[in-house]
Amino acid sequence: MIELVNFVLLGLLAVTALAAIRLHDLFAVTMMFGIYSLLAAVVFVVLDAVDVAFTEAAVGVGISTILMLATIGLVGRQERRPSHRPLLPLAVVIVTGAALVYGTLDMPGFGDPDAPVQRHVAPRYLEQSPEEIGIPNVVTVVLASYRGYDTLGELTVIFTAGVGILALLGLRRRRPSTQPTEQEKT
Amino acid sequence: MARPLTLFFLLLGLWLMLSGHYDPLLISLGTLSAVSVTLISLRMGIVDAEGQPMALLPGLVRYAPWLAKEIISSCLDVALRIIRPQLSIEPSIIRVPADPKTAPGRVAYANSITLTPGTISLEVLEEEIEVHALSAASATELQTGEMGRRSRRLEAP
Amino acid sequence: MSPGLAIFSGILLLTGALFTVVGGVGILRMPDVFTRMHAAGITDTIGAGTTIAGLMLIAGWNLLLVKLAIVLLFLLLLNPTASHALARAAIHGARRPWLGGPGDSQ
Amino acid sequence: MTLNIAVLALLATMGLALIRAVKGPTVYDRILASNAFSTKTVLLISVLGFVTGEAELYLDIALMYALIGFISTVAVLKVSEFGDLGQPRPDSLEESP
Repeated sequence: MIELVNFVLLGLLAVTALAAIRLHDLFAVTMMFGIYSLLAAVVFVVLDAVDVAFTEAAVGVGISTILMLATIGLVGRQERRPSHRPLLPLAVVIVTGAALVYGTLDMPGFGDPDAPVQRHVAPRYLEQSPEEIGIPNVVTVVLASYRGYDTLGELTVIFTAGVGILALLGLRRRRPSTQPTEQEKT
Repeated sequence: MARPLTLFFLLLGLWLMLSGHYDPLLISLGTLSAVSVTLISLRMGIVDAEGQPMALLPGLVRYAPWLAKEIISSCLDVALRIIRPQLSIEPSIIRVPADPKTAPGRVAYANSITLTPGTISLEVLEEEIEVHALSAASATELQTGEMGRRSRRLEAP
Repeated sequence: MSPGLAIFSGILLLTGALFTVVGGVGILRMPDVFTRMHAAGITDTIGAGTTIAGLMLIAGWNLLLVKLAIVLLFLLLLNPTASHALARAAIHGARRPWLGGPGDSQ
Repeated sequence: MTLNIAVLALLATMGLALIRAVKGPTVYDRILASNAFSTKTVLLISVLGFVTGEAELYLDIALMYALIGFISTVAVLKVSEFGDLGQPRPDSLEESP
Protein backbone atom coordinates (compact mmCIF):
# COMPACT_ATOMS: atom_id res chain seq x y z
CA MET A 1 0.00 0.00 0.00
CA ILE A 2 2.67 2.49 1.03
CA GLU A 3 4.66 1.61 -2.13
CA LEU A 4 1.60 2.44 -4.25
CA VAL A 5 1.13 5.73 -2.39
CA ASN A 6 4.79 6.55 -3.03
CA PHE A 7 4.49 5.88 -6.75
CA VAL A 8 1.31 7.94 -7.12
CA LEU A 9 2.82 10.82 -5.15
CA LEU A 10 6.00 10.78 -7.22
CA GLY A 11 3.92 10.74 -10.42
CA LEU A 12 1.90 13.74 -9.22
CA LEU A 13 5.16 15.48 -8.26
CA ALA A 14 6.51 14.98 -11.78
CA VAL A 15 3.30 16.32 -13.34
CA THR A 16 3.38 19.37 -11.05
CA ALA A 17 7.04 20.07 -11.86
CA LEU A 18 6.43 19.81 -15.62
CA ALA A 19 3.38 22.09 -15.35
CA ALA A 20 5.43 24.64 -13.38
CA ILE A 21 8.02 24.65 -16.18
CA ARG A 22 5.44 24.93 -18.98
CA LEU A 23 3.34 27.73 -17.49
CA HIS A 24 4.41 31.32 -18.17
CA ASP A 25 2.10 33.10 -15.73
CA LEU A 26 4.33 33.40 -12.64
CA PHE A 27 1.31 33.55 -10.34
CA ALA A 28 0.19 30.15 -11.63
CA VAL A 29 3.75 28.86 -11.22
CA THR A 30 3.67 29.94 -7.57
CA MET A 31 0.46 27.95 -7.11
CA MET A 32 2.12 24.92 -8.68
CA PHE A 33 5.04 25.31 -6.27
CA GLY A 34 2.59 25.37 -3.37
CA ILE A 35 1.09 22.09 -4.60
CA TYR A 36 4.61 20.71 -5.11
CA SER A 37 5.48 21.49 -1.48
CA LEU A 38 2.33 19.80 -0.22
CA LEU A 39 3.14 16.66 -2.23
CA ALA A 40 6.78 16.70 -1.12
CA ALA A 41 5.59 16.96 2.47
CA VAL A 42 3.42 13.84 2.13
CA VAL A 43 6.42 12.02 0.64
CA PHE A 44 8.52 13.08 3.65
CA VAL A 45 5.78 11.92 6.01
CA VAL A 46 5.60 8.54 4.27
CA LEU A 47 9.40 8.24 4.54
CA ASP A 48 9.04 8.85 8.33
CA ALA A 49 10.97 12.13 8.11
CA VAL A 50 8.38 13.89 10.24
CA ASP A 51 10.58 16.81 11.23
CA VAL A 52 11.48 17.53 7.62
CA ALA A 53 7.76 17.56 6.84
CA PHE A 54 7.28 20.16 9.58
CA THR A 55 9.99 22.32 8.04
CA GLU A 56 8.48 21.85 4.60
CA ALA A 57 5.12 23.04 5.97
CA ALA A 58 6.54 26.19 7.48
CA VAL A 59 9.06 27.02 4.74
CA GLY A 60 7.72 25.44 1.56
CA VAL A 61 4.00 26.08 1.86
CA GLY A 62 4.08 29.12 4.10
CA ILE A 63 7.07 31.40 3.82
CA SER A 64 8.37 30.65 0.33
CA THR A 65 4.91 31.08 -1.22
CA ILE A 66 4.58 34.45 0.47
CA LEU A 67 8.10 35.54 -0.51
CA MET A 68 7.54 34.51 -4.13
CA LEU A 69 4.26 36.43 -4.16
CA ALA A 70 5.95 39.51 -2.76
CA THR A 71 8.55 39.19 -5.51
CA ILE A 72 5.83 38.91 -8.15
CA GLY A 73 4.40 42.14 -6.75
CA LEU A 74 7.75 43.76 -7.60
CA VAL A 75 8.64 42.21 -10.93
CA GLY A 76 5.32 41.64 -12.70
CA ARG A 77 3.42 38.47 -13.53
CA GLN A 78 4.54 37.40 -16.98
CA GLU A 79 7.68 35.40 -17.58
CA ARG A 80 9.82 36.74 -20.39
CA ARG A 81 10.47 34.34 -23.27
CA PRO A 82 14.03 33.02 -23.02
CA SER A 83 16.36 34.44 -25.65
CA HIS A 84 18.39 31.24 -26.11
CA ARG A 85 17.67 27.56 -26.69
CA PRO A 86 17.49 25.46 -23.53
CA LEU A 87 19.49 22.56 -24.99
CA LEU A 88 22.83 23.18 -23.25
CA PRO A 89 21.31 23.69 -19.77
CA LEU A 90 19.15 20.61 -20.36
CA ALA A 91 22.24 18.52 -21.20
CA VAL A 92 24.06 19.78 -18.09
CA VAL A 93 21.08 18.98 -15.89
CA ILE A 94 20.65 15.50 -17.37
CA VAL A 95 24.34 14.66 -16.88
CA THR A 96 24.29 15.95 -13.31
CA GLY A 97 21.10 14.06 -12.55
CA ALA A 98 22.52 10.85 -14.02
CA ALA A 99 25.68 11.26 -11.93
CA LEU A 100 23.57 11.72 -8.77
CA VAL A 101 21.44 8.66 -9.54
CA TYR A 102 24.64 6.68 -10.22
CA GLY A 103 25.96 7.88 -6.87
CA THR A 104 22.93 6.60 -4.98
CA LEU A 105 23.62 3.06 -6.23
CA ASP A 106 26.49 2.77 -3.73
CA MET A 107 24.40 4.01 -0.82
CA PRO A 108 23.02 1.54 1.72
CA GLY A 109 19.37 0.57 1.33
CA PHE A 110 16.62 2.70 2.89
CA GLY A 111 16.25 1.78 6.56
CA ASP A 112 19.17 -0.70 6.45
CA PRO A 113 20.13 -1.40 10.10
CA ASP A 114 23.79 -2.04 9.17
CA ALA A 115 24.27 1.30 7.39
CA PRO A 116 27.11 3.39 8.84
CA VAL A 117 24.71 6.18 9.75
CA GLN A 118 22.76 3.83 12.02
CA ARG A 119 25.86 2.47 13.77
CA HIS A 120 27.94 5.55 14.52
CA VAL A 121 26.54 7.98 17.12
CA ALA A 122 22.85 7.39 16.46
CA PRO A 123 22.42 4.49 18.93
CA ARG A 124 24.02 6.51 21.71
CA TYR A 125 21.76 9.51 21.01
CA LEU A 126 18.71 7.29 20.97
CA GLU A 127 19.63 5.47 24.20
CA GLN A 128 21.12 8.29 26.27
CA SER A 129 19.06 11.33 25.36
CA PRO A 130 16.15 10.63 27.75
CA GLU A 131 18.54 10.64 30.74
CA GLU A 132 20.91 13.31 29.48
CA ILE A 133 18.48 15.89 28.14
CA GLY A 134 14.92 14.80 28.91
CA ILE A 135 13.16 16.11 25.79
CA PRO A 136 10.94 13.48 24.14
CA ASN A 137 11.70 14.38 20.50
CA VAL A 138 15.12 12.95 19.61
CA VAL A 139 15.56 15.10 16.52
CA THR A 140 15.07 18.23 18.59
CA VAL A 141 17.57 16.94 21.14
CA VAL A 142 20.19 16.31 18.45
CA LEU A 143 19.64 19.67 16.77
CA ALA A 144 19.37 21.87 19.81
CA SER A 145 21.64 20.12 22.27
CA TYR A 146 24.22 17.69 20.85
CA ARG A 147 24.75 19.89 17.82
CA GLY A 148 23.86 23.19 19.48
CA TYR A 149 26.79 25.13 17.98
CA ASP A 150 25.99 23.90 14.46
CA THR A 151 22.39 24.98 14.90
CA LEU A 152 23.46 28.38 16.20
CA GLY A 153 25.57 28.85 13.07
CA GLU A 154 22.70 27.72 10.83
CA LEU A 155 20.30 30.08 12.53
CA THR A 156 22.72 32.96 12.02
CA VAL A 157 22.89 32.16 8.31
CA ILE A 158 19.11 31.86 8.01
CA PHE A 159 18.53 35.06 9.96
CA THR A 160 20.98 36.93 7.73
CA ALA A 161 19.29 35.55 4.63
CA GLY A 162 15.88 36.53 5.99
CA VAL A 163 16.99 40.09 6.75
CA GLY A 164 18.55 40.32 3.29
CA ILE A 165 15.38 39.13 1.57
CA LEU A 166 13.18 41.50 3.56
CA ALA A 167 15.52 44.39 2.67
CA LEU A 168 15.34 43.42 -1.01
CA LEU A 169 11.55 43.11 -1.05
CA GLY A 170 11.06 46.25 0.96
CA LEU A 171 8.03 44.98 2.89
CA ARG A 172 6.94 47.70 5.22
CA ARG A 173 4.54 47.82 8.07
CA ARG A 174 0.94 48.74 7.35
CA ARG A 175 0.14 52.26 8.52
CA PRO A 176 -2.44 52.30 11.32
CA SER A 177 -4.10 55.47 9.99
CA THR A 178 -6.95 55.16 7.50
CA GLN A 179 -5.95 58.32 5.65
CA PRO A 180 -3.23 57.75 3.06
CA THR A 181 -0.34 60.16 3.38
CA GLU A 182 0.98 62.11 0.44
CA GLN A 183 3.94 59.76 0.15
CA GLU A 184 1.77 56.68 -0.30
CA LYS A 185 -0.31 58.25 -3.02
CA THR A 186 2.64 58.52 -5.35
CA MET B 1 -8.45 41.57 32.75
CA ALA B 2 -10.85 38.70 32.21
CA ARG B 3 -10.21 38.38 28.48
CA PRO B 4 -6.41 37.98 28.59
CA LEU B 5 -6.86 35.36 31.33
CA THR B 6 -9.45 33.46 29.29
CA LEU B 7 -7.11 33.55 26.31
CA PHE B 8 -4.21 32.33 28.45
CA PHE B 9 -6.15 29.38 29.85
CA LEU B 10 -7.50 28.47 26.41
CA LEU B 11 -3.97 28.47 24.99
CA LEU B 12 -2.63 26.47 27.93
CA GLY B 13 -5.45 23.95 27.58
CA LEU B 14 -4.72 23.57 23.87
CA TRP B 15 -1.03 23.11 24.62
CA LEU B 16 -1.72 20.43 27.23
CA MET B 17 -4.12 18.58 24.94
CA LEU B 18 -1.76 18.60 21.98
CA SER B 19 1.48 17.80 23.77
CA GLY B 20 0.57 14.72 25.81
CA HIS B 21 3.69 15.04 27.99
CA TYR B 22 3.15 16.08 31.57
CA ASP B 23 6.48 16.49 33.35
CA PRO B 24 7.36 19.77 35.13
CA LEU B 25 9.89 20.96 32.53
CA LEU B 26 7.53 20.60 29.55
CA ILE B 27 4.53 22.03 31.39
CA SER B 28 6.54 25.09 32.38
CA LEU B 29 7.69 25.51 28.77
CA GLY B 30 4.05 25.32 27.67
CA THR B 31 3.03 27.90 30.27
CA LEU B 32 5.84 30.15 29.07
CA SER B 33 4.71 29.93 25.45
CA ALA B 34 1.06 30.55 26.41
CA VAL B 35 2.12 33.64 28.39
CA SER B 36 4.19 35.00 25.51
CA VAL B 37 1.41 34.44 22.96
CA THR B 38 -1.04 36.22 25.29
CA LEU B 39 1.36 39.16 25.66
CA ILE B 40 1.93 39.37 21.90
CA SER B 41 -1.85 39.27 21.29
CA LEU B 42 -2.34 42.07 23.82
CA ARG B 43 0.31 44.14 22.04
CA MET B 44 -1.37 43.46 18.69
CA GLY B 45 -4.66 44.63 20.20
CA ILE B 46 -6.62 41.52 19.17
CA VAL B 47 -7.84 40.51 22.63
CA ASP B 48 -11.38 41.90 22.39
CA ALA B 49 -14.99 40.80 22.15
CA GLU B 50 -14.54 39.89 18.49
CA GLY B 51 -11.62 37.61 19.29
CA GLN B 52 -13.60 35.73 21.94
CA PRO B 53 -17.22 35.43 20.83
CA MET B 54 -18.26 33.74 24.07
CA ALA B 55 -21.81 35.05 23.70
CA LEU B 56 -22.33 32.72 20.74
CA LEU B 57 -21.24 29.56 22.55
CA PRO B 58 -24.46 28.56 24.40
CA GLY B 59 -26.57 28.92 21.25
CA LEU B 60 -24.03 26.92 19.27
CA VAL B 61 -25.01 23.73 21.10
CA ARG B 62 -28.45 23.84 19.49
CA TYR B 63 -27.28 25.40 16.22
CA ALA B 64 -24.50 22.93 15.32
CA PRO B 65 -26.65 19.76 14.99
CA TRP B 66 -29.22 21.60 12.84
CA LEU B 67 -26.40 22.97 10.65
CA ALA B 68 -24.86 19.49 10.33
CA LYS B 69 -28.21 18.09 9.16
CA GLU B 70 -28.58 20.94 6.69
CA ILE B 71 -25.05 20.38 5.36
CA ILE B 72 -25.65 16.67 4.83
CA SER B 73 -28.91 17.14 2.94
CA SER B 74 -27.53 19.86 0.67
CA CYS B 75 -24.34 17.82 0.12
CA LEU B 76 -26.43 14.96 -1.22
CA ASP B 77 -28.27 17.38 -3.51
CA VAL B 78 -25.07 18.92 -4.92
CA ALA B 79 -23.38 15.52 -5.27
CA LEU B 80 -26.33 14.21 -7.31
CA ARG B 81 -26.18 17.27 -9.54
CA ILE B 82 -22.46 16.70 -10.16
CA ILE B 83 -22.70 13.05 -11.16
CA ARG B 84 -25.69 13.45 -13.51
CA PRO B 85 -24.56 13.19 -17.14
CA GLN B 86 -25.87 16.66 -17.96
CA LEU B 87 -24.96 19.04 -15.17
CA SER B 88 -28.36 20.13 -13.92
CA ILE B 89 -27.27 23.42 -12.42
CA GLU B 90 -28.85 26.84 -12.72
CA PRO B 91 -26.50 29.22 -10.87
CA SER B 92 -27.88 32.53 -9.68
CA ILE B 93 -26.91 35.44 -7.47
CA ILE B 94 -29.41 36.37 -4.77
CA ARG B 95 -29.48 38.70 -1.79
CA VAL B 96 -30.75 37.62 1.59
CA PRO B 97 -31.27 39.89 4.61
CA ALA B 98 -28.45 39.66 7.15
CA ASP B 99 -30.57 38.92 10.18
CA PRO B 100 -27.96 38.85 13.00
CA LYS B 101 -27.14 42.34 14.19
CA THR B 102 -23.72 41.88 15.78
CA ALA B 103 -20.56 41.40 13.73
CA PRO B 104 -19.69 37.93 15.11
CA GLY B 105 -23.28 36.83 14.49
CA ARG B 106 -23.15 38.01 10.88
CA VAL B 107 -19.81 36.24 10.40
CA ALA B 108 -21.33 33.04 11.79
CA TYR B 109 -24.31 33.39 9.44
CA ALA B 110 -22.15 34.09 6.36
CA ASN B 111 -19.84 31.20 7.23
CA SER B 112 -22.81 28.86 7.67
CA ILE B 113 -24.02 29.90 4.21
CA THR B 114 -20.63 29.11 2.70
CA LEU B 115 -20.26 25.91 4.69
CA THR B 116 -23.52 24.59 3.26
CA PRO B 117 -22.67 23.30 -0.21
CA GLY B 118 -24.82 24.93 -2.89
CA THR B 119 -24.52 28.44 -1.50
CA ILE B 120 -21.50 30.73 -1.13
CA SER B 121 -21.58 34.18 0.44
CA LEU B 122 -19.95 36.62 -1.94
CA GLU B 123 -20.19 39.89 -0.06
CA VAL B 124 -21.34 40.71 3.47
CA LEU B 125 -22.98 44.12 3.59
CA GLU B 126 -24.58 45.94 6.52
CA GLU B 127 -28.15 44.80 5.85
CA GLU B 128 -27.81 42.07 3.25
CA ILE B 129 -25.58 39.19 2.22
CA GLU B 130 -24.94 38.56 -1.47
CA VAL B 131 -25.02 34.83 -2.18
CA HIS B 132 -24.06 32.70 -5.17
CA ALA B 133 -26.41 29.72 -5.34
CA LEU B 134 -25.72 26.62 -7.41
CA SER B 135 -29.34 25.74 -8.12
CA ALA B 136 -32.82 27.19 -7.80
CA ALA B 137 -33.55 24.70 -5.03
CA SER B 138 -30.63 25.85 -2.86
CA ALA B 139 -31.55 29.50 -3.51
CA THR B 140 -35.18 29.06 -2.38
CA GLU B 141 -34.02 26.96 0.56
CA LEU B 142 -31.92 29.88 1.80
CA GLN B 143 -34.62 32.46 1.03
CA THR B 144 -37.06 30.79 3.41
CA GLY B 145 -34.93 32.47 6.07
CA GLU B 146 -34.75 29.43 8.34
CA MET B 147 -30.96 29.66 8.64
CA GLY B 148 -31.15 33.43 9.24
CA ARG B 149 -33.67 32.98 12.06
CA ARG B 150 -31.64 30.25 13.71
CA SER B 151 -28.38 32.17 13.47
CA ARG B 152 -30.07 35.21 15.01
CA ARG B 153 -31.15 33.08 17.94
CA LEU B 154 -27.46 32.16 18.20
CA GLU B 155 -26.53 35.60 19.49
CA ALA B 156 -29.53 36.07 21.82
CA PRO B 157 -30.43 32.67 23.25
CA MET C 1 -12.40 -2.19 19.07
CA SER C 2 -15.71 -3.97 18.72
CA PRO C 3 -16.87 -5.32 15.34
CA GLY C 4 -19.87 -3.00 15.35
CA LEU C 5 -17.66 0.06 15.69
CA ALA C 6 -15.33 -1.31 13.00
CA ILE C 7 -18.20 -1.69 10.53
CA PHE C 8 -19.55 1.75 11.37
CA SER C 9 -16.17 3.41 10.93
CA GLY C 10 -15.71 1.51 7.65
CA ILE C 11 -19.04 2.86 6.39
CA LEU C 12 -18.06 6.40 7.40
CA LEU C 13 -14.68 6.13 5.67
CA LEU C 14 -16.25 4.76 2.47
CA THR C 15 -18.85 7.56 2.49
CA GLY C 16 -16.05 10.07 2.93
CA ALA C 17 -14.09 8.50 0.06
CA LEU C 18 -17.16 8.59 -2.19
CA PHE C 19 -17.99 12.23 -1.49
CA THR C 20 -14.34 13.25 -1.83
CA VAL C 21 -14.10 11.73 -5.30
CA VAL C 22 -17.48 13.19 -6.35
CA GLY C 23 -16.28 16.62 -5.20
CA GLY C 24 -13.06 16.15 -7.18
CA VAL C 25 -15.06 15.24 -10.29
CA GLY C 26 -17.17 18.34 -9.69
CA ILE C 27 -14.06 20.55 -9.49
CA LEU C 28 -13.17 19.24 -12.94
CA ARG C 29 -16.65 19.28 -14.55
CA MET C 30 -18.20 22.53 -13.37
CA PRO C 31 -18.24 25.43 -15.85
CA ASP C 32 -16.75 28.31 -13.86
CA VAL C 33 -14.89 29.12 -10.68
CA PHE C 34 -17.98 29.83 -8.55
CA THR C 35 -19.71 26.59 -9.37
CA ARG C 36 -16.42 24.76 -8.81
CA MET C 37 -16.33 26.22 -5.33
CA HIS C 38 -19.59 24.43 -4.52
CA ALA C 39 -18.00 21.14 -5.60
CA ALA C 40 -14.90 21.83 -3.50
CA GLY C 41 -17.28 22.59 -0.63
CA ILE C 42 -18.54 18.99 -0.71
CA THR C 43 -15.06 17.55 -0.22
CA ASP C 44 -14.29 20.08 2.51
CA THR C 45 -17.41 19.55 4.58
CA ILE C 46 -18.89 16.09 4.29
CA GLY C 47 -15.80 14.42 2.79
CA ALA C 48 -13.53 15.69 5.55
CA GLY C 49 -16.22 15.27 8.22
CA THR C 50 -17.05 11.64 7.59
CA THR C 51 -13.42 10.64 6.97
CA ILE C 52 -12.29 12.16 10.26
CA ALA C 53 -15.32 10.76 12.10
CA GLY C 54 -14.36 7.30 10.80
CA LEU C 55 -10.79 7.80 12.01
CA MET C 56 -12.09 8.97 15.41
CA LEU C 57 -13.93 5.68 15.87
CA ILE C 58 -10.69 3.81 15.14
CA ALA C 59 -8.71 6.03 17.51
CA GLY C 60 -10.82 5.36 20.61
CA TRP C 61 -10.72 7.44 23.78
CA ASN C 62 -7.32 9.12 23.89
CA LEU C 63 -5.38 12.18 22.75
CA LEU C 64 -5.69 11.11 19.11
CA LEU C 65 -9.43 11.74 19.33
CA VAL C 66 -8.81 15.27 20.56
CA LYS C 67 -6.29 15.94 17.80
CA LEU C 68 -8.65 14.64 15.13
CA ALA C 69 -11.43 16.80 16.56
CA ILE C 70 -9.16 19.86 16.41
CA VAL C 71 -8.14 19.06 12.80
CA LEU C 72 -11.82 18.82 11.83
CA LEU C 73 -12.67 22.02 13.72
CA PHE C 74 -9.89 23.91 11.95
CA LEU C 75 -11.00 22.62 8.56
CA LEU C 76 -14.65 23.52 9.19
CA LEU C 77 -13.78 26.99 10.51
CA LEU C 78 -11.08 27.92 8.02
CA ASN C 79 -12.45 26.52 4.75
CA PRO C 80 -15.60 28.66 4.50
CA THR C 81 -13.49 31.70 5.31
CA ALA C 82 -11.05 30.83 2.55
CA SER C 83 -13.91 30.09 0.11
CA HIS C 84 -15.60 33.39 0.92
CA ALA C 85 -12.31 35.27 0.45
CA LEU C 86 -11.78 33.50 -2.87
CA ALA C 87 -15.32 34.25 -4.08
CA ARG C 88 -14.98 37.87 -3.05
CA ALA C 89 -11.60 38.21 -4.75
CA ALA C 90 -13.00 36.61 -7.91
CA ILE C 91 -15.96 39.03 -7.97
CA HIS C 92 -13.67 42.00 -7.36
CA GLY C 93 -11.35 40.70 -10.07
CA ALA C 94 -14.29 41.23 -12.46
CA ARG C 95 -15.06 37.54 -12.96
CA ARG C 96 -18.67 37.46 -14.07
CA PRO C 97 -20.31 34.29 -12.74
CA TRP C 98 -21.59 31.88 -15.37
CA LEU C 99 -25.36 32.08 -15.09
CA GLY C 100 -26.25 29.50 -17.71
CA GLY C 101 -27.14 31.88 -20.49
CA PRO C 102 -26.67 30.79 -24.12
CA GLY C 103 -23.31 31.85 -25.53
CA ASP C 104 -22.06 32.57 -22.03
CA SER C 105 -19.12 30.24 -22.03
CA GLN C 106 -16.01 30.27 -19.91
CA MET D 1 -9.07 -2.17 4.04
CA THR D 2 -11.45 0.77 4.16
CA LEU D 3 -8.49 2.92 5.17
CA ASN D 4 -6.75 1.92 1.93
CA ILE D 5 -9.83 2.85 -0.09
CA ALA D 6 -9.92 6.23 1.63
CA VAL D 7 -6.23 6.75 0.76
CA LEU D 8 -6.88 5.87 -2.89
CA ALA D 9 -9.90 8.18 -3.05
CA LEU D 10 -7.89 11.05 -1.61
CA LEU D 11 -5.05 10.44 -4.07
CA ALA D 12 -7.54 10.35 -6.96
CA THR D 13 -9.07 13.64 -5.82
CA MET D 14 -5.62 15.18 -5.51
CA GLY D 15 -5.00 14.12 -9.11
CA LEU D 16 -8.30 15.70 -10.24
CA ALA D 17 -7.51 18.93 -8.40
CA LEU D 18 -4.05 18.91 -9.98
CA ILE D 19 -5.60 18.65 -13.45
CA ARG D 20 -7.76 21.67 -12.61
CA ALA D 21 -4.67 23.55 -11.37
CA VAL D 22 -2.82 22.80 -14.62
CA LYS D 23 -5.76 23.64 -16.88
CA GLY D 24 -6.75 26.84 -15.13
CA PRO D 25 -8.06 28.82 -17.00
CA THR D 26 -8.19 31.72 -14.51
CA VAL D 27 -5.95 32.40 -11.55
CA TYR D 28 -8.92 31.85 -9.25
CA ASP D 29 -9.37 28.29 -10.52
CA ARG D 30 -5.75 27.60 -9.67
CA ILE D 31 -6.12 29.08 -6.19
CA LEU D 32 -9.25 26.98 -5.67
CA ALA D 33 -7.44 23.85 -6.83
CA SER D 34 -4.46 24.48 -4.60
CA ASN D 35 -6.70 25.15 -1.60
CA ALA D 36 -8.62 21.92 -2.26
CA PHE D 37 -5.25 20.21 -2.63
CA SER D 38 -4.10 21.38 0.80
CA THR D 39 -7.31 20.11 2.43
CA LYS D 40 -6.78 16.74 0.77
CA THR D 41 -3.18 16.72 2.01
CA VAL D 42 -4.34 17.22 5.58
CA LEU D 43 -6.82 14.35 5.25
CA LEU D 44 -4.31 12.11 3.47
CA ILE D 45 -1.71 12.59 6.20
CA SER D 46 -4.31 11.85 8.90
CA VAL D 47 -5.45 8.66 7.17
CA LEU D 48 -1.88 7.54 6.42
CA GLY D 49 -1.15 7.92 10.12
CA PHE D 50 -3.71 5.22 10.83
CA VAL D 51 -2.50 3.06 7.92
CA THR D 52 1.07 3.00 9.24
CA GLY D 53 0.00 2.98 12.90
CA GLU D 54 1.95 6.13 13.82
CA ALA D 55 -1.03 8.43 14.08
CA GLU D 56 0.51 10.39 17.00
CA LEU D 57 3.21 11.92 14.83
CA TYR D 58 1.18 12.25 11.67
CA LEU D 59 -1.71 14.13 13.25
CA ASP D 60 0.60 16.89 14.50
CA ILE D 61 1.68 17.48 10.93
CA ALA D 62 -1.91 17.37 9.71
CA LEU D 63 -2.79 20.10 12.23
CA MET D 64 0.12 22.21 11.08
CA TYR D 65 -0.91 21.86 7.44
CA ALA D 66 -4.51 22.78 8.19
CA LEU D 67 -3.25 26.10 9.57
CA ILE D 68 -0.47 26.83 7.08
CA GLY D 69 -2.68 26.03 4.07
CA PHE D 70 -5.17 28.64 5.23
CA ILE D 71 -2.47 31.26 5.76
CA SER D 72 -0.96 30.76 2.32
CA THR D 73 -4.39 30.80 0.63
CA VAL D 74 -5.23 34.11 2.28
CA ALA D 75 -1.83 35.56 1.34
CA VAL D 76 -2.33 34.47 -2.27
CA LEU D 77 -5.80 36.03 -2.37
CA LYS D 78 -4.48 39.25 -0.89
CA VAL D 79 -1.90 39.51 -3.65
CA SER D 80 -4.41 38.62 -6.36
CA GLU D 81 -6.84 41.25 -5.11
CA PHE D 82 -4.53 44.10 -4.12
CA GLY D 83 -1.40 43.32 -6.11
CA ASP D 84 0.96 43.26 -3.13
CA LEU D 85 1.34 42.06 0.44
CA GLY D 86 2.77 44.79 2.61
CA GLN D 87 1.65 48.22 1.64
CA PRO D 88 -1.99 48.80 0.86
CA ARG D 89 -2.75 51.07 -2.06
CA PRO D 90 -4.75 54.18 -1.24
CA ASP D 91 -7.94 52.77 -2.79
CA SER D 92 -7.79 49.59 -0.71
CA LEU D 93 -7.45 51.47 2.56
CA GLU D 94 -11.10 52.42 2.84
CA GLU D 95 -12.20 48.82 2.87
CA SER D 96 -10.30 47.74 5.95
CA PRO D 97 -11.76 49.60 8.90
